[in-house]
Amino acid sequence: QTEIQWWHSMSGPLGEWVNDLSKQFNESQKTYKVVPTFKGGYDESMTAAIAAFRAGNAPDILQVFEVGTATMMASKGAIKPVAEVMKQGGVKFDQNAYVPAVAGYYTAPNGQMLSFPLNSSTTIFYYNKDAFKAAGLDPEKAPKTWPEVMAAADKLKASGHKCAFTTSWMSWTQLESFSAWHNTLFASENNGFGGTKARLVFNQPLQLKHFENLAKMAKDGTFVYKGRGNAADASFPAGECAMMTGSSGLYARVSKDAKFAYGISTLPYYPDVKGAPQNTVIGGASLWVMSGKSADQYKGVAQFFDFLSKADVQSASHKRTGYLPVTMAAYKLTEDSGFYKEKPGTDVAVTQMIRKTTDKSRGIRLGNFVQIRTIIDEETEQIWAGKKSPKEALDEAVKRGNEQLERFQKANKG
Amino acid sequence: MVERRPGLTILSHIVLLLGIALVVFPIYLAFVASTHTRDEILKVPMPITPGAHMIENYSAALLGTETQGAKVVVGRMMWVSFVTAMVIAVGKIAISLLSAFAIVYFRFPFKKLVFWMIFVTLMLPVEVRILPTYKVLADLNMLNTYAGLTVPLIASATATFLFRQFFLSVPDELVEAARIDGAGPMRFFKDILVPLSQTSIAALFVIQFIYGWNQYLWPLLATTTEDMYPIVIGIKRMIATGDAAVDWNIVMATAILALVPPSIVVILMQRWFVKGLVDTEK
Amino acid sequence: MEKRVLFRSAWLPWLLIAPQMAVILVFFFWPASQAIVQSVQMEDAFGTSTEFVGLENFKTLFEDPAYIDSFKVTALFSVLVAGIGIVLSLILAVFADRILRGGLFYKTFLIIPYAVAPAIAGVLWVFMFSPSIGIVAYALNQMGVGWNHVLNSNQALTLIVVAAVWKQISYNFLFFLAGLQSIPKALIEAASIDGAGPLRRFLTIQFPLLSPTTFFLLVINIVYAFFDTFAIVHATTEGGPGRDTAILVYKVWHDGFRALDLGGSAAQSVVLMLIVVGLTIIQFRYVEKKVQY
Amino acid sequence: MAVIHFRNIIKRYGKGAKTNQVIHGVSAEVKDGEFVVIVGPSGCGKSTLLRMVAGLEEISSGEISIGDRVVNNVEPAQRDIAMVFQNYALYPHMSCFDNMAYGLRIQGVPKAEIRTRVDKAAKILELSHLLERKPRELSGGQRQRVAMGRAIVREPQVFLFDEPLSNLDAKLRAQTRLEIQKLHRELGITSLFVTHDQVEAMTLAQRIMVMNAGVMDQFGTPEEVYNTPATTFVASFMGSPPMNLLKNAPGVRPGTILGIRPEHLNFSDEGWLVKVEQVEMLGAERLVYARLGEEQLVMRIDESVPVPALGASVRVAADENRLHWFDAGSGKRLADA
Amino acid sequence: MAVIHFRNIIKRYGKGAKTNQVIHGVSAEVKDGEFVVIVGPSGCGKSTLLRMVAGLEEISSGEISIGDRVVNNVEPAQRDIAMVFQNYALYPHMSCFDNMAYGLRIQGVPKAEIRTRVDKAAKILELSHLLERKPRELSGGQRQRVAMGRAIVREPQVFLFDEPLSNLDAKLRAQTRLEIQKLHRELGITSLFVTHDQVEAMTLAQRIMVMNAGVMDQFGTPEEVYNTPATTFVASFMGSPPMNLLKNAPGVRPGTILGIRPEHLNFSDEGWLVKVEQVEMLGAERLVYARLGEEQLVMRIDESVPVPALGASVRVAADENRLHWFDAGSGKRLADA
Ligand SMILES: Nc1ncnc2c1ncn2[C@@H]1O[C@H](COP(=O)(O)OP(=O)(O)OP(=O)(O)O)[C@@H](O)[C@H]1O
Ligand SMILES: Nc1ncnc2c1ncn2[C@@H]1O[C@H](COP(=O)(O)OP(=O)(O)OP(=O)(O)O)[C@@H](O)[C@H]1O
Ligand SMILES: O=P(O)(O)OC[C@@H](O)CO
Ligand SMILES: [Mg+2]
Ligand SMILES: [Mg+2]
Repeated sequence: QTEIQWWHSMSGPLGEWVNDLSKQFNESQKTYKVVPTFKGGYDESMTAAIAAFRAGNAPDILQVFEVGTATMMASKGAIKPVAEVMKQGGVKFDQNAYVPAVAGYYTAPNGQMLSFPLNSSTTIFYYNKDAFKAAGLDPEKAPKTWPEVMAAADKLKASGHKCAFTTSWMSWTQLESFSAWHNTLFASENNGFGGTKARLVFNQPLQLKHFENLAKMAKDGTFVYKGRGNAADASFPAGECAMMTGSSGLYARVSKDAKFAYGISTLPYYPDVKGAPQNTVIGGASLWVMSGKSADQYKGVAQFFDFLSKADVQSASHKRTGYLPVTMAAYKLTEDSGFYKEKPGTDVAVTQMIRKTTDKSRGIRLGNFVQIRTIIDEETEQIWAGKKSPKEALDEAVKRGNEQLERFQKANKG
Repeated sequence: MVERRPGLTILSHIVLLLGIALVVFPIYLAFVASTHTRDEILKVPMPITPGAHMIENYSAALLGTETQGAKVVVGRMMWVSFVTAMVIAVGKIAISLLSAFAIVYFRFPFKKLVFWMIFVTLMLPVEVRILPTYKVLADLNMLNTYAGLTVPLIASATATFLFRQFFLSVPDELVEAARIDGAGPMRFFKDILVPLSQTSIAALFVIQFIYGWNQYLWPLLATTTEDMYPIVIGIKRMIATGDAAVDWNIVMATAILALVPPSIVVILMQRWFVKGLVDTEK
Repeated sequence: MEKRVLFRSAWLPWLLIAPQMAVILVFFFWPASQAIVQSVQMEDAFGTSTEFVGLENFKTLFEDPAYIDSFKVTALFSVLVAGIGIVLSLILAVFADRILRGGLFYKTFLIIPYAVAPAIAGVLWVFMFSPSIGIVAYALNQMGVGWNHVLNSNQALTLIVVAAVWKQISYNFLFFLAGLQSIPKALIEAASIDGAGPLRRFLTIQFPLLSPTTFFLLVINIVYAFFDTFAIVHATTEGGPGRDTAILVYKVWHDGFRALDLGGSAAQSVVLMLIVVGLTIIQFRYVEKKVQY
Repeated sequence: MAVIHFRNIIKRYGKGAKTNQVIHGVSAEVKDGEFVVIVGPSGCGKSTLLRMVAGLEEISSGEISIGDRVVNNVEPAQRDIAMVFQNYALYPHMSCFDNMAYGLRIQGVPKAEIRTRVDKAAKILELSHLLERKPRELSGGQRQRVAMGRAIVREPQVFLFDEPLSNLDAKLRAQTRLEIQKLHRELGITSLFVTHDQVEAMTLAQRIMVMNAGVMDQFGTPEEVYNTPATTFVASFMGSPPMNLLKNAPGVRPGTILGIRPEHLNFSDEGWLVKVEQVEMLGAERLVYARLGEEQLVMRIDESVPVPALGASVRVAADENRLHWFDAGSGKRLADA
Repeated sequence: MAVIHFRNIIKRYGKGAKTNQVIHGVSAEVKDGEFVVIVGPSGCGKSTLLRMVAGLEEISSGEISIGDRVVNNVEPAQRDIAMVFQNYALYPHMSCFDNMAYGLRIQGVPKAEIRTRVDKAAKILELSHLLERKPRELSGGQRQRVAMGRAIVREPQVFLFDEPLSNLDAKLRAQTRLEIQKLHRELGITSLFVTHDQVEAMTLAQRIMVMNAGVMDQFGTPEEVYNTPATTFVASFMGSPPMNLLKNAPGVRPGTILGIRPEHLNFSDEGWLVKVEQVEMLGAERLVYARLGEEQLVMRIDESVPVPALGASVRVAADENRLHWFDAGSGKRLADA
């Protein structure tokens, strides 16, 4: 039996999901055994794998979040494009079966799909219906725009709610997705799709205005910053915060943990911006196949990916986790099953994504993106702490972020 | 003390009790948390007296729970930690005893250099050289092995230095007596020096056992399979995601379990620990 | 300092140091030299393209305000950790020294944090101070101190300092207690006959006589604050808010393992090594000296 | 200067079941300006007695007064005493000057006066050139002198010494002994001096207090103690080699013990027939060990007297005027007949 | 048992510029079964000499032989010697039995024989009941006896003692001295005994080797050394209080030194006029310190003789037959006139 090592970052209910997938696959055949290993958060497992690669010890499959995409792509020789793996493994692989926004993101300029989109998410809006009711708001009418969110927040606060609004993934939800949603650039060169010459531009008036609003909310106490990454995720299902923006992948946890009625809605936007709402950007992670493995192993990987892309498997995963169904077939299957009707809001993520994208909204693919996210976190934290004005913070973030981009460009010119 | 001042004595007790309260509070709280359900803990403020779910939390921790993404079996992790800590402690003591013996009781070329080479390793904490070290380990095929978890950490400038200090304080007459009695170097080492170093050995055992047990960064890299994770990693992994998803009750039960072996070592051996350190160190 | 009697053998000493030497050569010197090599290179994350850049990494480093800030934070952090840790444990030790009976009881409890892994210490403290579920954070909020170390740098620094001090207090305490108890009783009696009360005795006799211990602990605590607190920072603040608690060792790790800036991280390693060399030399010279005291 | 009064002093260590009484009712009066040596074997309670005077040890029962003040509950610092310890107890981190000045500084004596007083003491003790040194830079004898200096500068009513000479080597000990005597002659301060060395006691004391397991066996001048020991304990403790105590020699009535000092035994034509067992040469004299029936005798013989060979049988006689008789039961001296 | 031969022994410590010669050519022969004491002040090279015999210190030049074997290059264990150290050097973690048995075990002596030999030694030294104890559970004297036991069981040709008594208190010292004498009488093993205490040397030695700064000043019986000291150094070192050495007294020719022992000075009607400065009471006798012009004299006076008051001027005379004359330049004894 050939073992296939799979490093991932799925914890909690998602971890169970990953284990179940492996189990199903392992039980479906005898030749291969997928061994999933939780290696910590997205950044942790990615760096662990890179270290392992340098030491000649990389796993076969690695789950990398979308932020690491550019880094993975740039690492010629370290990875083996999925398309190739599938071909080598003799598995039929049709790139066109995938949702365009997703497939496009993980596809190289030459049209080859590089990684397998296992769990793509996007940014959506969660709100606590019980809290809305208590604040005298209509629980069935989700706030669609930022002005509505702010108004609702004020009411929630007035009704005694300590944390009206919060967000996880600050950069992803409030800058990256926010920009795409308003069809505005986050970085030049089509957000980096055009090459490593890209530079950040998110200190434009629109983003600035938004952060000024958030800063005001923070000052009023209607927006509470809960920390970096997904640190805020907990505060919604716990009932602490009444509204939040976060990953659609949080659905698994919310549906399990929330002891109150909740609603899911699209990401808020500014109605006065032309072209808004456009589409939100992809998040979540994809599976990368590392180079230098035996043919046998690649065969196994191909088998496994083939299993994962089956419409029923996809659909079940989508229902269970809130991650997007990545093939059109799976989306259809889910829709036909009546799931979206039964659980209103679960289609929000899909509908946000299954739209025609523009050059400005296809996604963001930048080198050293992990550091840039950290820089954005560091700088925006200064806003919530009242130490910097939004303008200062965004300008500084752009400046520091661009230094990273320069470095990346230099280190990867070969 | 010289004067009889009951006031001062009472004050001493008060200060010490306060100190203990401060020092023990986090652990007490962890214990309390380990006896409630997750929801009870997440209610703000959490209860500060023990609850009724101790047994189920601890058995969940010990046997592993499927609620975590990765199945975390504390029993296995404790065993890994224990083996690692033991090997590190014993190994460090053994090789340090030998090298300190060579350095103190022999004259050989480059002795100073050797001493400095050992001493200099103090300056190379794992954090500073972790990636290349990891590469060496991988090249030697030692990932996911006890050897990989332990050998790279086994060199010890501290222990060598401590033993050196201690050996220097062993009266010359003892060697002389042993030589007149006909003992050669290894015989002297085995029959006289090692038994005499008992307290230092005990002290170092405590220090190094704790050091081994508490390793975090190194095992994080040196192991990639779950059955080789030590307990400290296990706990950190359990809280790798945001607050609420964390099963704080299980985490805290695990934390308490993880505390037990090193605490036992420290408490049982505290007498030698202090004595060994102080007698030789100063 | 040398022994009067030495054994003679040409090969035995080499055999004796062989295991230690093998380990340090393979796992210390070789990797450390690699770190130095990396510090003058620029490399992509996967190590597939490497370029020699001379001292550019160092130049970038010292031009980076973030690095300078990290220095400042580290300095502040270690001074606080060493200072507070030493003062608190000294106070406890002085009072414990007064009390002959019950000493074991107090000692046993005070020694426990020593057994706690820094990573777990971090978990325990973050559990207490977590702005959303922490009971201490809750209590503080009730008392009108808005606790949110995620946004408030001073609070974040306070948190890691407290956790780091907590972890180290046992060690300091034991050394101080032993130091106090090794002061001859006759000195204390002489001083009290000379008319010195408890406080005066402490200030003029005990404390000065403890100075070797204090100095030793100072160095140990600074080294501790520099390196061993990584896990605490990692488990509590992750260097935030902003980068206000990103101490040097955290930054080395973060830049190397999160940001994958290997050259920059290696350059930081080299700087750190130099710092430790300095500390070690100070300590070593001191240790050699104090043997006679 | 002051009188020290011990009134039925009892000292118990420990509490409850572990109580251990070590001083069993000592009463005595040390005269103003007197130099009294407390002597006795190890563990007999000498230090305990002294430390009760110093206030370093609580008094279990009884009363100690210094001058006309009962000091049972007075803090050491208030007793107006100074003490010299066996291992000097100098503050190792202070210069000699500071060591001596420490007590005065605490009393708030003005700087200039401290200087004068320390200088004066240093002069007396010939320490002037050492004042800037740290104790570890001094020899044992010098350290001991600094310790005495520290006591002197305080100009106390009472000096207490706890075996101050026992860490010194023989030569230094003899020399420091002379210095202490000189000092006492000059300052005339009431002094209590503890030692277990009877030679020290004899040479230094105006009066000797002989302690035996917590009981004061005798309190008298060196001559009294040497010439008319109150108990067999005192008899055997004072003098080296010790007094011969005979139970079974011819002429000793049952129930009594006969004591004869080694120097009062001489070879003679009559007297006891003894067998010479061992001879020790001591420069100016010899010690001859001989056996008399079951008992061993020691004789101190001038080197001018020829010594019989080992194993020889000779006759020895005691100086009739120098016999001591004791009760065999209580060990008490029997009224001189 | 064996003869020990020192042939022009020289010892240098250190190398190159730091060389420090501490033994300057000692030649001597210790007879078979003889008990020789090496005595001298601290640092004179006694231990060095002894340690060269033991093989613990290299011999820089010259030859040492034990029996008829030159041992310069023989390992300590092979020299068939045993050594007793000042601070006992017992293995603290072994019982007394094991301490004594250790050397035998290494030699591979059969268990039963070890038992017998240790038991025998223990019996001689009265240690039988202590065999199971660890050294720290013993008193100083007992420890020293165990150390001697360790030496005895090896049944060596030569015993070496390096100040074995100096850590004991006066009483124990005297007692252990007697034991060592007895032991030597019984076993008759050639012994070298180092001490800086002249009383010990006098009482123990068959012959005394007096060392002075690396040079052997005299090697003779105690009587010879005491009565006809070869140098002023020996004269002043042996005897307590030391011999009075006078340069400027009436009747002393320039260039010579007159030596008189304290016990040979007496009050008399004629003789030198001296001023009494201090008197020390020593039980059976008194020491009287007196001044004669620039010089100080010490007299040893029997307690029966009345002592003049301090400050009084009296006349003293020396025993004419007991005068010693030395050359002031070399310190060497002048041929007895
Ligand atoms: N702090 C104490 N607690 C209990 N017992 C004590 C204490 N100090 C002394 N003793 C006991 O009291 C007795 C007398 O002790 P003390 O120190 O007065 O003897 P000493 O005559 O000074 O002896 P040494 O000549 O050895 O100093 C001894 O039996 C000793 O064991
Ligand atoms: N290992 C050594 N290295 C250098 N010099 C030494 C060494 N051992 C002794 N000496 C020097 O040799 C001289 C003689 O020393 P030794 O120990 O023989 O004297 P000692 O007569 O035994 O004195 P003590 O009575 O103090 O033991 C001293 O000046 C000493 O400093
Ligand atoms: O929480 P997930 O899995 O949707 O991931 C979100 C991240 O991709 C944000 O970068
Ligand atoms: Mg005493
Ligand atoms: Mg010596």
